[in-house]
Amino acid sequence: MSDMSSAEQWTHPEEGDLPPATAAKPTKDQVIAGLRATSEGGADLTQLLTPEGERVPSQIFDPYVADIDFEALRGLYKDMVIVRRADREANAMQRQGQLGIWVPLLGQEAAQIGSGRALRPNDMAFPSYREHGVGYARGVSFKEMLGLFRCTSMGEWDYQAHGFHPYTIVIGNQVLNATGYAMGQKFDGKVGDDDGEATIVYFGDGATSQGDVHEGFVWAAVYDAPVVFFCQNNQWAISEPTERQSRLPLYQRARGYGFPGIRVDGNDVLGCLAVTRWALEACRHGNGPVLIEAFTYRMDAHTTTDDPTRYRLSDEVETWKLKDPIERVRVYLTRNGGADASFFEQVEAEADEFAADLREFVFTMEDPPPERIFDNVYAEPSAALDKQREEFLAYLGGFEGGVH
Amino acid sequence: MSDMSSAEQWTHPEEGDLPPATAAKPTKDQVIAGLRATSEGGADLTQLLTPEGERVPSQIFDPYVADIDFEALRGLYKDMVIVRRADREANAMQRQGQLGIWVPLLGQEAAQIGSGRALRPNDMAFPSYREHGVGYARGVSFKEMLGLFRCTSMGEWDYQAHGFHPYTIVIGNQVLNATGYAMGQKFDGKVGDDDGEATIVYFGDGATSQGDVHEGFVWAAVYDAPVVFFCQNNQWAISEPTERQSRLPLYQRARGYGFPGIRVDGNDVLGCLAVTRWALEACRHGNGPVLIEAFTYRMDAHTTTDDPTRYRLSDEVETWKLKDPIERVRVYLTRNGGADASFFEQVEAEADEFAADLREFVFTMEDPPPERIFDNVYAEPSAALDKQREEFLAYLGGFEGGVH
Amino acid sequence: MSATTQPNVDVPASSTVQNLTIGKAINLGLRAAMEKDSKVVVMGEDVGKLGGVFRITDGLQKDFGEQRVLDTPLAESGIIGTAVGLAVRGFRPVCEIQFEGFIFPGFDQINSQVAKLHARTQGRIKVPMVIRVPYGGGIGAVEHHSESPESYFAHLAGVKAVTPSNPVDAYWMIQQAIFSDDPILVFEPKKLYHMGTLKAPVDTAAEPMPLFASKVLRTGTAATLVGYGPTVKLCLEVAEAAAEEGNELEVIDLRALSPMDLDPVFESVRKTGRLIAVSEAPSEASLTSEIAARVQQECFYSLEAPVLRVTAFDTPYPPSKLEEHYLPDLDRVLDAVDRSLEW
Amino acid sequence: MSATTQPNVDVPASSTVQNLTIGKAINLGLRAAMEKDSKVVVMGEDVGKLGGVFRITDGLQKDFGEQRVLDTPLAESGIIGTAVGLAVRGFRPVCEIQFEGFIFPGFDQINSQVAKLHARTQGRIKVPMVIRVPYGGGIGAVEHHSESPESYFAHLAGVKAVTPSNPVDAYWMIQQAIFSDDPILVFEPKKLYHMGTLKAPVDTAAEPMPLFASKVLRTGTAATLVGYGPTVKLCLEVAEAAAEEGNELEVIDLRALSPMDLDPVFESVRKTGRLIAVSEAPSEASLTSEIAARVQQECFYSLEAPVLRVTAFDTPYPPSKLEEHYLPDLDRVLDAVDRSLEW
Ligand SMILES: Cc1ncc(C[n+]2csc(CCOP(=O)(O)OP(=O)(O)O)c2C)c(N)n1
Ligand SMILES: Cc1ncc(C[n+]2csc(CCOP(=O)(O)OP(=O)(O)O)c2C)c(N)n1
Ligand SMILES: [Mg+2]
Ligand SMILES: [Mg+2]
Repeated sequence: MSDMSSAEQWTHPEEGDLPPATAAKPTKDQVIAGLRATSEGGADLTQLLTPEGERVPSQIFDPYVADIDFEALRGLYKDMVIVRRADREANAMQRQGQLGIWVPLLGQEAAQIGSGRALRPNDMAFPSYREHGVGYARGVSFKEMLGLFRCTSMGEWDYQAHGFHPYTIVIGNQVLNATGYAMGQKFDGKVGDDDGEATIVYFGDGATSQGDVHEGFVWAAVYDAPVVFFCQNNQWAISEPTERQSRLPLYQRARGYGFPGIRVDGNDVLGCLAVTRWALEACRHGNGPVLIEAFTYRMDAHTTTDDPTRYRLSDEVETWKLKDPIERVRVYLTRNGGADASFFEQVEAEADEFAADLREFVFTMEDPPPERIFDNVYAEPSAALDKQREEFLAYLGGFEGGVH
Repeated sequence: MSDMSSAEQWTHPEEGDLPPATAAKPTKDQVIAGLRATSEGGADLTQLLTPEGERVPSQIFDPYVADIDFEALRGLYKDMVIVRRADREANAMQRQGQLGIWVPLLGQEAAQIGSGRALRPNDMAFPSYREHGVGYARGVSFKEMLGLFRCTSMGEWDYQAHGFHPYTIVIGNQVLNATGYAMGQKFDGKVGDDDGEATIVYFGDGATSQGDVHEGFVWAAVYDAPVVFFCQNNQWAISEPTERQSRLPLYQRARGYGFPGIRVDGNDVLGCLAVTRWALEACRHGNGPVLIEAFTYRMDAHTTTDDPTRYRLSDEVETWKLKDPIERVRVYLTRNGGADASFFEQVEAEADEFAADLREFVFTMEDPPPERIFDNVYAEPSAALDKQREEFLAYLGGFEGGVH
Repeated sequence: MSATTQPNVDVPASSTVQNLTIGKAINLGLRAAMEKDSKVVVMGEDVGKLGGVFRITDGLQKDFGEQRVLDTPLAESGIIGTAVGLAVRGFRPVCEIQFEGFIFPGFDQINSQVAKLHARTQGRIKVPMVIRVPYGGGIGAVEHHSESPESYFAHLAGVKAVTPSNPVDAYWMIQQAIFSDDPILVFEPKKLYHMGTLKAPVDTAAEPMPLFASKVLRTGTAATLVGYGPTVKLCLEVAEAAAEEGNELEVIDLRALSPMDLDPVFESVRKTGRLIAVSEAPSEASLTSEIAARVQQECFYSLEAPVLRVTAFDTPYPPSKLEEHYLPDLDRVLDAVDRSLEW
Repeated sequence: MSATTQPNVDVPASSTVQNLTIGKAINLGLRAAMEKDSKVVVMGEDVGKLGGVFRITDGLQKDFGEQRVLDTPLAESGIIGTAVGLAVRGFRPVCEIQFEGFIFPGFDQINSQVAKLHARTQGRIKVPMVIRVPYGGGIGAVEHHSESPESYFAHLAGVKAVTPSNPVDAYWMIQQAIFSDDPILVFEPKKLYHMGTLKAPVDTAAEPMPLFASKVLRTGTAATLVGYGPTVKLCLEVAEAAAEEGNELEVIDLRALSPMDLDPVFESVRKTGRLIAVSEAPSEASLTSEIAARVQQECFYSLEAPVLRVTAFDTPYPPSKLEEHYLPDLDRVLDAVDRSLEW
């Protein structure tokens, strides 16, 4: 535990063991050790598949992926390729003016597919706004997810059937909502054994600063809520690096609340799957919550309106390219005879098809009718709003055959 | 560190060292170990003076109270007696209808005097609403502090001259305000050596759940703000015991942020003085922030409108009486020849006088004039409000000689 | 049992009629809702053993257990935000905000999730939650304990808001709000919670009136007074006093704050030609502004004087020794009535 | 240099006159304030290297350093709450809220501390801070990025609020707000930030007009239009269109949202007898309600038609493909003008 000795001393002072208050201030480097200073994620990183495609054995986590044979791994590979392809297609379509904005997931495929595939049908996932990969893993059609970015809807998929909550844009809000949902799973008696239900909630490194995320941690700890806090630390909150949010590695935030916190290589789909399964299991059995920090990287801009050249060096991006989440699986499969060239070709073809289908769909998406503005504001009638709607429709009607 | 082994394992999983996710859920007792289950404050408690008046030597903290000779200790004793007496007087005056409400500090005298006396003139203290003892230590007249509770004002003392910010009632708000102030001390170049300035902010156990407190921790850590977070854990947030807010002892919350957290016996004035000085020193030198949990007890009701018999047993109060913050100093002084009976009598007399003076003052306090409603809403004129004020005065004028 | 044999007296428990304060009526309303539907959960600070600082949830935890009545950690965003999650899960959470001044840490969750989830998902997600907010002044309290923030929530599309002024409404509104599939804020006039003089017989077997309807409490022709929550009592007293001077005022209890039911107000103004709106909230960009704006439009040719407003001033709530000057009172409303009549 | 030689062309840097967009004008205003007073600090999410998502703080961190331009952790309550502390310490913090929809986590600090510290301490504590809020729609954005929450802050006593509609105001308002000893929200119409057609010469040596004053932009007699921020441009276009039909409209830019300076509006309405208030915010309990309420009172006998309002609807902001229908536009305002004229 030497890498965290100073923080540990601080937080548990014992005679003789406490730094004098006048001790030299820890250097910035010390302070942020384990953050970006160690782009490898540090000694704390749980990893089952290295960037070079080597399988790292783990006494604890191997059992959680014992069922992942070549076929299953090919499935995860395909998921990631398709999701990346769809992401790039959406990004391109935004450039062509077909989407209002796009929030790329490039680089975060393993974190999203690994964790998303760890979920069971009855589990519930609460995304932020970048979890298209998780949505895909939950069976939500990419087409349905594009409405938000096309600005024709705000995400109207069947959240219950898919166990995938609508996107939440206000940073941190969903962490409390997810915690409440998990409390409900517990109150419903769905927690306590292997068949238990659990909730997972996604948020970014930047989000960890928000009060709502803290309150989610407090509530979950106090109510033993079966919720996995899945923090995708992609190193950036728009232009701000992680050290603007924390002195310590983010997974260690859990320490102050008394539940487990763990850092996993977010570019390792096997690691993400194993660790998330492990955490979900804890939740199902009533030992939740758990914090997972998936150490990953946002390879593209924050959104299509962002210009990352203003705040980060391409060097950094290049370094992270070497840790690509898809490439390592390809290498592993190839080297170990888990897949041949025809498989990879086939996946590419499927991905192309997926993207083409998406593109065609987007190009023909219709705008919603104007009166939708008034639809479903309330579940039950509001006389005042009904009147506004009527007036609006009458006004619109006035243009009929006119210039409008 | 055996008492925290499970939490430690959780927050720093290493191979072979991690509990299987299916491990039996920790019992409630385990979870709250170190909270109320250990009314002694647990092994983590820093204490220089036991409830029995025994001086406990401390290699680290003794230097911080090396100057506290008998005279100084008598001073602290007197502070506590006067503050308690004033508190009881105010409580009584509320019962007599002279105050709208009173927020008793009974039992928290050592935490407040010990920490308050640790401050230097240039330091700034941000109280919540119960820190009358700190205000007293900062030289604010009790009379000035009573305006808030008489409902004639909201606290208009010269906060800058006294280094004592106005009370804050919305739980947690002041933690961010204090952090910002401390950032300002640093930006002003007043931090970095022994002459540095520092800020201290007071809040309760319940407050630790608020998002603002978390955000204060995040900001202070990120900006190395010279702020001491002084949490008076008086075991109750109105009717809710500390386990409604946390699984772990509150001082351990600091662990997740990477700054020191320490638990001190909040009923030990010497311990509070030493630990606060230690923490302030860290801040002055630029090594802030620090979290102090003063483990104490709210001996009276939450406020005069509260009825604690509805939610806690008198047993508990009785146990805590044995840990009285004033009594242990009296015993220590007496046993070690630091004070004789005449000293104690004299302090009593002074306290009586203090209280009588306060009482007389309160009974003659005048209500503010009605137009004060409009005073100082803004620093610069608002034409709209000036008009309301004029109309109001004209309206009031209409009653002159009338029934109003 | 007839009203004549037991006027204003506690009626036997077996009866469906009970003589209740507003506070007790809400308590019984909550209890009735919890009995009816096990998905109703009450949550907030100190709502358990203590029964809330106003005792409105008194006895509920004892009878329904800690899983139905939750003493939550101390954070309002947490209360609202987890309630949203419970609602998504199928519960009907009833959140208590201890005092209106402490609703603001939860404002973001109310604005961004509570008010918008239904529209965002086009009805796939319902948020059938209630936020109970003790509000209003006149209780000699310290800062943040006497405000009237209802206008913020009227401006916020996606939530609804109601406020009772009497025990019958108190008993029914809370239940109607709980069983509505929309998120509803119930603003509870805290000054009136335990006011014995407002005790009234509540028939728990009766048919409640619609939740989003205002109500004419007294008819008159000289001018119309509209109030809500804590100012309804005041309006009635003003009408009483005006009647002694020969002016019969019409008094309307708004009841619903958002959406407001202003048709009865329009109708009344068409008859009286004069309207005074009374509220404890500051006036700027408030509910009373909205009332004035809509009445001047709907009743343009009927108004014989402009709509007048008697409200708190546009200042922070003052130290409560001054609140009698800050809040609308009999004299100030009468003064406005006079000004209206003399316009 | 005369206006005729360089009409609408970038003027040399040495000159005191520069041709600026609103966004650039705010950027230069911030720079001027920071140069003038070292206690001015800019803080917010991404305001440093990135220069803010709208580039309004572009270049400031480079020139003034990380201690004057703070990339803060991601939490709005933290931004506002620490700014309060900095203000108490003697700084003049200028907080940027990235988009108006994200001001709500900071609402509690604004309500409970920013707005109240001065009154609470009877002036012992000044809170000379500025909160910059890009607001308004029409940019095809996703949820929470197009709203108009200004009415909440008009209802909140203790803070002031202003909004520029043109580069000259943009340049001066930000500076006046920074050097005011009151906390002021500056609502910045984001749609107009970089609109080239709004570029205008800004004379940095000129005397600015008072901060809390509205301004008549066009005189007319048929009816009065009042708008603010993003709707001022619209109002001027409407007046143009109406003029073609022979109706000369008076157009007033509110500029100050709280307190409003309505005297010029009253004066105008006494002349025209008709008023249409135009805002992108929902109408219920809003600024336009307040305008209507006060005008009907002050100009009761002058009004020939009720005050009409053209606003967003009382619904959450819709998916932005629908925003053209949601927001006031030329046709809707013209329609209201017609209705007013025909009343
Ligand atoms: C409350 C709030 N404040 C600001 C924003 C604007 N914003 C959108 S994303 C973002 C950065 C989030 O960073 P992080 O949490 O690391 O997630 P990432 O985008 O990297 O996945 C910001 C500031 C927001 N959506 N909500
Ligand atoms: C935001 C907010 N919510 C609720 C309250 C009401 N309230 C006042 S004191 C209190 C309990 C505070 O407990 P703690 O933080 O432990 O401080 P203590 O009163 O014990 O000193 C509550 C809930 C408040 N003042 N502010
Ligand atoms: Mg990020
Ligand atoms: Mg406490």
